[in-house]
Amino acid sequence: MNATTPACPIQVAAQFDDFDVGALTRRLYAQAGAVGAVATFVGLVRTDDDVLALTLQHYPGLTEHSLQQLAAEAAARWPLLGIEIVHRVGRLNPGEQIVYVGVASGHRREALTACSYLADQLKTRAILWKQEHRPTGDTWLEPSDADNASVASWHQQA
Amino acid sequence: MNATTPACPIQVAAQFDDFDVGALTRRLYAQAGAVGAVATFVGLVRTDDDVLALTLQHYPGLTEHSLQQLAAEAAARWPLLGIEIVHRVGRLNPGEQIVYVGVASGHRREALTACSYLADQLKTRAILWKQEHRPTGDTWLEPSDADNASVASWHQQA
Amino acid sequence: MLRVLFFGSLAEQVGMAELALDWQPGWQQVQDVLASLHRSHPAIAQVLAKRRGLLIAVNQRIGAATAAIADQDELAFLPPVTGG
Amino acid sequence: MLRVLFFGSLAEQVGMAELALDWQPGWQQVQDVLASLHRSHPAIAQVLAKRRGLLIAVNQRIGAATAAIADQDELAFLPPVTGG
Repeated sequence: MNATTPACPIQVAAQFDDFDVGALTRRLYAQAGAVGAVATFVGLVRTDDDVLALTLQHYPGLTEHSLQQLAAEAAARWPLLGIEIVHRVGRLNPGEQIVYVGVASGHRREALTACSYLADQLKTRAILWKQEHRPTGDTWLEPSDADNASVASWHQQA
Repeated sequence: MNATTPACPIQVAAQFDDFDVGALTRRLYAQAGAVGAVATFVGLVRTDDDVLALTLQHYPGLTEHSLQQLAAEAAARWPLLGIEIVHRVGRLNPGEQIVYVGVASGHRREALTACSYLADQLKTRAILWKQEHRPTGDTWLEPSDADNASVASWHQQA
Repeated sequence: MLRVLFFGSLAEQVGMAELALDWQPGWQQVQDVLASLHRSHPAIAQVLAKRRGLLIAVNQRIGAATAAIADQDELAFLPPVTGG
Repeated sequence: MLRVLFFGSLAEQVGMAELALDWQPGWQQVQDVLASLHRSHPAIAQVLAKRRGLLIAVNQRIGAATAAIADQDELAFLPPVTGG
């Protein structure tokens, strides 16, 4: 960091506890006067096809490392002023928050693009395993073809 | 609205008071189980080129109507489950929140895209006038060429 | 009576944010009011004629110079907008 | 001792989330451990050989089958991940 390259603080967490979107978002305002845009994404549990709940399994240490790596990629690609990623683990019911991505930047385009990038990358590159619980049984999920295509599209844009 | 077309509630406001990003975002979770993604955008006042403050002027009635119209366009274009736009008016100091855009959808792509759309459209189509206060005097702003190009790009994608 | 409003930089250019005009029986469209302004308020009319990209609103709805106008209406002139 | 971890659907397929293996002096790389598993735990080795897209991690860092491994390390097998 020097006078011409503002810092991009990165904070990531994998946690059982719920998170406070307001507090996480306001933390991204810290570089007041430099931050002109904050884009956020929250994923929530849907009840598609009678899903009763999800269970997210993580690998403590490696999961956080994977989140940190995705954030570092975004910070290297766009001029950002802060990134927060919080991913919940454990059993989550419909309507519950799963993941928070927040990105601060000087301008809206970079914040919105980096936020989309991270939401896409999390689907296929966050070290997490997701199980759906339904009345008919439990199923482990894998990234969909669409998820893989979304991640591939960011390489084409590089 | 019928069984196969979930409602997309739209709420817009132009107000002098500050807003609570957490409360606005959580309001978008209302259709629990259907909402899988909420994307938000917050604009904040920067100190570019020694800006001391901004003043946003609105035209009560028409300003809200313009915000409502942009939200309705987004709801017609993507399968959304909720839109909130809050635009502040009056004098705002560096670091202060200017605008909130929040979009709920079943899936991340639609929420993120619609949120970007609205952030872009607000720059050139929200009925508001923005004045910068600097040590050297006051200047009324107009949309930049880049802002106009961003809005034009959404027509090409249509 | 017709209430005429000017916003943003336009208010500074015309030197006022608001103007009350006595209603003229011949007025049917916004352009009729503009024609009258050239006689009654030539300085304002000149500014309006020069500014590029002005929008017109009648009773808080965007319209054209051919929009209908009636006594007690609110007519507004809007310079280029920018929000966000 | 080598701690071996299995995650997600893989843990169900191998019937356990964790396995402790006595350290073998000949082990140098992950693939040496895999070769031993074919003799000591053939059912697990067969599952690992069949699963497509498994990732390997040594001490919580992704590596290849040729990654170095040492006594007291943690070796993990990861099926395809999905977050968000």
